[in-house]
Amino acid sequence: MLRAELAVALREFELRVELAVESGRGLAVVGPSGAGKSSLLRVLAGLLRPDAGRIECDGESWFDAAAGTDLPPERRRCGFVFQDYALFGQMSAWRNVAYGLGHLRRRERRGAALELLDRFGIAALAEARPAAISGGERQRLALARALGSRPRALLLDEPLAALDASTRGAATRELRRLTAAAGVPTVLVTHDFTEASLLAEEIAVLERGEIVQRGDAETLAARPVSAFVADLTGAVVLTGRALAGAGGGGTEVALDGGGTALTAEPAAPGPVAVGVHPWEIALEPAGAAAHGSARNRLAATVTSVTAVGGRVRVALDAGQPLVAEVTTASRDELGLRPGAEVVAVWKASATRVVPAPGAGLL
Amino acid sequence: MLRAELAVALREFELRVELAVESGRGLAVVGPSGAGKSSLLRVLAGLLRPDAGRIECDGESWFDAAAGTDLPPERRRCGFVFQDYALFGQMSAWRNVAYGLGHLRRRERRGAALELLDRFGIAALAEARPAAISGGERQRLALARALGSRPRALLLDEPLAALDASTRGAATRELRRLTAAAGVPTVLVTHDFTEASLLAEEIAVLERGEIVQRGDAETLAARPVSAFVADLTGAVVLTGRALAGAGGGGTEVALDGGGTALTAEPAAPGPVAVGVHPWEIALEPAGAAAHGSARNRLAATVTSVTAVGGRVRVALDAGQPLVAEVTTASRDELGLRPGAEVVAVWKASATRVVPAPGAGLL
Amino acid sequence: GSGGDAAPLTVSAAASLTDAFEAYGKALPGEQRFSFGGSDALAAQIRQGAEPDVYAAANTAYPEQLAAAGLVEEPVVFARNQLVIAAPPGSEIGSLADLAAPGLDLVVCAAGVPCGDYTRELLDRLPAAERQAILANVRSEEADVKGVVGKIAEGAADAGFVYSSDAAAAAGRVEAVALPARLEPTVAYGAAVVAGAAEPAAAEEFVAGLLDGPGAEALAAAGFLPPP
Amino acid sequence: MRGRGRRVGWFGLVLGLALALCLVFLTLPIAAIFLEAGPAELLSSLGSAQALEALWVSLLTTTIALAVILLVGTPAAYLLATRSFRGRAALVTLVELPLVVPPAVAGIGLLAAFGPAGLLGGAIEGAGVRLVFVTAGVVVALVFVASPFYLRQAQAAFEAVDPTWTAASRTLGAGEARTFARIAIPAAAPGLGAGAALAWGRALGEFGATLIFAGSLQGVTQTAPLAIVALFGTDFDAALALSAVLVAVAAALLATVKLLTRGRGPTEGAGLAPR
Amino acid sequence: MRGRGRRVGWFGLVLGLALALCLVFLTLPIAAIFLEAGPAELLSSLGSAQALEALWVSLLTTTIALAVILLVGTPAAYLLATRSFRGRAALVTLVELPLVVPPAVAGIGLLAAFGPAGLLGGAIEGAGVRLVFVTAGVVVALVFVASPFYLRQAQAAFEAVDPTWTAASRTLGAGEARTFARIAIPAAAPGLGAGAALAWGRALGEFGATLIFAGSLQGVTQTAPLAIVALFGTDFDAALALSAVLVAVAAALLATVKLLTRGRGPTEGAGLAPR
Ligand SMILES: Nc1ncnc2c1ncn2[C@@H]1O[C@H](COP(=O)(O)OP(=O)(O)OP(=O)(O)O)[C@@H](O)[C@H]1O
Ligand SMILES: Nc1ncnc2c1ncn2[C@@H]1O[C@H](COP(=O)(O)OP(=O)(O)OP(=O)(O)O)[C@@H](O)[C@H]1O
Ligand SMILES: [Mg+2]
Ligand SMILES: [Mg+2]
Repeated sequence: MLRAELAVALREFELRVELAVESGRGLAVVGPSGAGKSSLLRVLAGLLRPDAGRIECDGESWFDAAAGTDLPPERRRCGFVFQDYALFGQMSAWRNVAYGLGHLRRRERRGAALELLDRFGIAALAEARPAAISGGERQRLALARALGSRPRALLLDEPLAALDASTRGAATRELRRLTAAAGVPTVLVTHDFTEASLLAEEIAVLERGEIVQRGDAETLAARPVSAFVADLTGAVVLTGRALAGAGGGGTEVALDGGGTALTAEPAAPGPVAVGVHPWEIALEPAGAAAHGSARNRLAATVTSVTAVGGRVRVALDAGQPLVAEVTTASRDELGLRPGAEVVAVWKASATRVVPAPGAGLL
Repeated sequence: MLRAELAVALREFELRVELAVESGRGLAVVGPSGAGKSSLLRVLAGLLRPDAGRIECDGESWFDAAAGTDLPPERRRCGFVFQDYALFGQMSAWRNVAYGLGHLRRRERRGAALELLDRFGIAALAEARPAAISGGERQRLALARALGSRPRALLLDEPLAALDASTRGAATRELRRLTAAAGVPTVLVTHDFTEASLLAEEIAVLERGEIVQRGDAETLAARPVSAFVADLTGAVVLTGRALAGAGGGGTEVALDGGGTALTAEPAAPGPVAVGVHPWEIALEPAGAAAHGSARNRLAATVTSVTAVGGRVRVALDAGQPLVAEVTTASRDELGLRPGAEVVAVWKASATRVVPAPGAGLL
Repeated sequence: GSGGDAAPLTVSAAASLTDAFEAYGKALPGEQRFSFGGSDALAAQIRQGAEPDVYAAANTAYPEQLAAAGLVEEPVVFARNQLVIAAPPGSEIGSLADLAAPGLDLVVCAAGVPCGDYTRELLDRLPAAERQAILANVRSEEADVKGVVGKIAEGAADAGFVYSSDAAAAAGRVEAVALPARLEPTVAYGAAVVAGAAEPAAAEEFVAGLLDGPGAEALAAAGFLPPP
Repeated sequence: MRGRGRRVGWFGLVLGLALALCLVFLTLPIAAIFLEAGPAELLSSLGSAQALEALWVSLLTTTIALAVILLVGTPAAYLLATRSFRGRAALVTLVELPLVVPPAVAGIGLLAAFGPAGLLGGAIEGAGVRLVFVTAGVVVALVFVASPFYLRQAQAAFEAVDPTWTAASRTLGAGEARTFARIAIPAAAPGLGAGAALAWGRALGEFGATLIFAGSLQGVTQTAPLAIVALFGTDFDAALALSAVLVAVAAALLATVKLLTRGRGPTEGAGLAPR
Repeated sequence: MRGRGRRVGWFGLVLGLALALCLVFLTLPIAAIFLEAGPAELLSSLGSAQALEALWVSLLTTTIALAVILLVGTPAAYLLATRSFRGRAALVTLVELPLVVPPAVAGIGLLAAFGPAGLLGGAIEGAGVRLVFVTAGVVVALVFVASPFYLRQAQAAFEAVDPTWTAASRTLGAGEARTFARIAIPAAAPGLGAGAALAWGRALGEFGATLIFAGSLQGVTQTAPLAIVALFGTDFDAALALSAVLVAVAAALLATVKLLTRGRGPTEGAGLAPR
């Protein structure tokens, strides 16, 4: 059990986080660049000193501002996998692993290191320098080194970011297996929502040092609290202004590029954004009569049509760019081609109100 | 119309490419890191001299090894958007744009630059330095600068890579609109298959300097020629050895982690890989009797269950890691939880044979 | 002088002549530029292509060697000097014998530099034991006599051999102790007009003035003795 | 690791001690110059004609030398930084050799090359030019010892210019010369400035090569460092005062270099670049 | 841009010309030394006691100075590179000041600080230590002028060590001292080596400060550069021969530095690091 409640001033904002992760379980921290994700891991590992708060692991106090406790990193022994792995370039693979085996006697280290490498399927690389092995092998080596040091917690900073797109899928699945087997609390940082959902039970979204939402992937996708979270989960975000007085607890939003969107959720009048998932948007031929319960209808021009894996992603220009995901059958039926005129249709209940995105968003 | 047929020795292999892109259309070049994608764009722009071949644009010869023609970059005038945008840090936004307006008289440049910035929606940033504006705005500025110089072709090197995950969706849609409007041939490099499918009509997959496959997104997903292409399009790749003598033109593959897979395609005996898309894998309770036409059946343990957007991604351990995509209904029916035992089922006809991946793959 | 608006006269002169020549220069109508240093280094510069108008050394050997090589005109002897022991004010050193005390720090000119050669000439006249004792105390061999004066004036060394004119110039910072007359080497200064001098007339006038006129006066004022 | 205020520990003490030792040893001699030379003495000693003339000669020769170095060195460094050709590494090493050649050796070498009896002596004399023991000779000596400092720094500065910037400039229609003038030089400006300051500093302190190649003729070739050595025996206070001036100039110089190279990348430091 | 063989053009010509000029000017004096000093003369001149003794004094004093610099400078540089504290930038500037102080001025400063009449003269004498006119004084002068070269390079080398390496070392259970010895030093080794070579080169060429602070006595304080200056007046051929030796040493030194710093990053060059 890793428990922390901490505050630390970063360059531009304060990182304030409270978290608790049980042994054998994982917490994924996602968020935009510069949100403070790496800083959080560094604080937990003892590499960055918080200004206030407490950190404890399995009942042992690692940091307590009030009591003056502050264990150095070498006494916390977190297994830390850095974004670029931080393998020691001047040492061979087995020496990298042996470096973390300070708890063993000197002459036992080599054997133990080779055993670990074998367990991670890279025994053949024992004498290789890190620069000479592939990205995926490097990831395994970094994990072997981190796990070999008998860590009390695992901290993984974008462990997949340095991998090629082509190996990332397999590496993700493998990483999941290995961290689950370690049986210690795992905190893992990533940019990518899918990765987060595959690697951890709980996801915390960090923005400018604050956790703005936490829960499992499904909850985040269903109820994003911000435009950022909505976009992260794959929703299309449309900006506009909420109008006053749409009855029934719902809101009418005048969209920025023209048209309106209805949502079942309340919103204060003023700038606002709405999020809708591409698979919740259906397409109808231009000029078709409204039918069914879907109350949102937006005329749009098709800009591209891409079929992947039995489904078709249709990019639309409806004042604002929009993406719908339809079946190949609909595509053929509607004759979807770039330039075709269609109507995008979706339910008010599938439309989430989220705060308007900041100026930084394109 | 941009036409090229070129060969150039890179550090470790030769880049040999033949391509033709019509005005107003786009070609996306995808491939692993170091495949030579950037080098290809550099050759087209005149920044790297090919060893042999011809490049011509709209009938004008840019390079011809035989004839000794080799126009310098400043006379080819390709609108080049670099991966990190290469905005001149010491110049304000409008001066960056004005730098490319060498065809105008000196006193006309400022006005023209401001007009361009306005067209790209960043007129307010005219006096700002590139370091002071957001990633999305920088992308627009780079595009404005490239398009302002009246380019004869557009070359975009991972134009979205520098953007945050949260802004990338919107930026992709916007980029599509702007490049289509430019009306010149566009060659665009990316790591990401979805991005490629959204931004260009045709996709070329480059590996170690060779185009291994080209076509639209759908074709690539349906008939990947290599494990790399399969993984790129989102398929799960399983490695094994093709066995001799499975009748009927199909192949039986002994999978590396145990179990066999059947495919309707022929393959020579020896190491091989098969690709299958997650949505083509169904799950059944462990021990259920075989039924239906799906001939591949693999016992597996559920390692994680993630619901996103009405579908559920189930990570499995079947000797090799595997991912299935099922409906929420199946999940509830099968009681899918980490640790549950299931059988993964898919058709032989949904299983593509691809060459075994190289050692570099995890 | 041959016109105050002409190019300045350049004079390469032994370091010990610094004060005397600067005073002499002020008495002349024209402008002069001085290059003071060890006579040997200045001679070497002339051999390497330096073209001053006048060369003045702290011995007669160097001007004669240059003359023999055709690099300077016939030299003249224009002054004499006396080698003395220099010590910081209030020093207990009163004679040559005191220099042999173990642990004393002596500074002398390097061999090849005239003052260094005179010093060795002097020491050669001493009994071998005394000579050895004094040489054992030598801590540094300087490139010119001003280096010796500087080391003593800065308190870095306890004593050294310099010319009486240098001791006089640094009065207050060093004290001179005279040597027994029988041991004193003959210190004679030679000067010559450099062959191909840019300002031959002014150069000759300068050399002539050293023998008789403002130059001789300045030398006398600075503590030099008239030529033999 | 930075900014951790945990406990100091024995290792921290060892580090601190080593640094304190370095600091005291390296600053004390410099402080001593100012302590020994009171402000009043300093001013009066500087009134001496020899000190003033020496400062003037130093100012003149270092300025000319710097101008020569910038004019020839900048394009040479650009070439070294942007082209790769066979033998480039050997060439760079050759150009940097004077960095590690002792100054006295440099003086001997200059005499052997450009002296009347040297390799090119005949050619130079034939052209009616004199180099030894004249002010021009000081400039030659200064350029020789100082230019590698500039070349090295300028080459590094040009190499640090993002090559996509120059590539972008070319695709935007600018030729090589325009790219050099409008993109490369402004982007490398802080590094060029630092290199110029370092070269000037080295030229200002030059002593051995000048002494041997150009002599020490008052008002002509006697630069400030030569005057310090000459004054050492005759007027220690003046030597001290001149030293104090040179230290002050050197400190100002170093501060300039620090400012110029603070933001290392071409972007960060670009605020200081002329536009 | 690299490796383009298109047309040369006027701009390329200008660049090439500038580089050729630099090259000829900077290498000719060095070549001249070897051309003027024939091999026979070189050998016979080197047989002279003065030349041999001077080389021996140079070797001895530079070696001791380098040992002192490495021992104290390495931890000091590590501290400067890894901790940020108030006034750190000012401190770095102070430590680097001797880089730009003219050697003659350094000599005056050393006398003013450590000379018998200097600031600490009494204290040093009280401790029964002598610095002026003894070999130890040469070492002091060399350490003063050369240590900033090492400190600067070592600081840069330590700063270039990937901070995640040291962080990783800590999380793997190694304390600060072990991290310094096992991770930081091997990773920074090429840079430290280059710094040591540069410092040694500077020490080997040192002339002005030694002359003023330690004097020049054959076999005791007369280093090779001092011998060259002394020989200049009496035996030009011997000076030339000694110069040739020093140039050869300097060239070997520079080649070493080049080799050590070729792969700039800590990873690439790490093959040269002791394990
Ligand atoms: N030691 C530190 N002290 C104070 N501020 C810091 C420190 N290290 C980083 N920062 C600042 O904290 C902010 C967050 O940085 P951090 O590296 O934690 O972000 P991140 O979420 O990991 O971003 P990325 O996804 O780009 O890695 C940045 O603005 C950074 O400048
Ligand atoms: N000018 C050049 N001459 C020779 N080889 C080069 C040159 N530039 C790059 N290379 C080599 O060509 C190969 C391909 O590099 P390139 O940058 O084109 O790959 P890429 O596909 O763009 O990779 P990434 O996705 O990482 O950007 C690399 O091995 C690189 O070392
Ligand atoms: Mg981070
Ligand atoms: Mg690339």
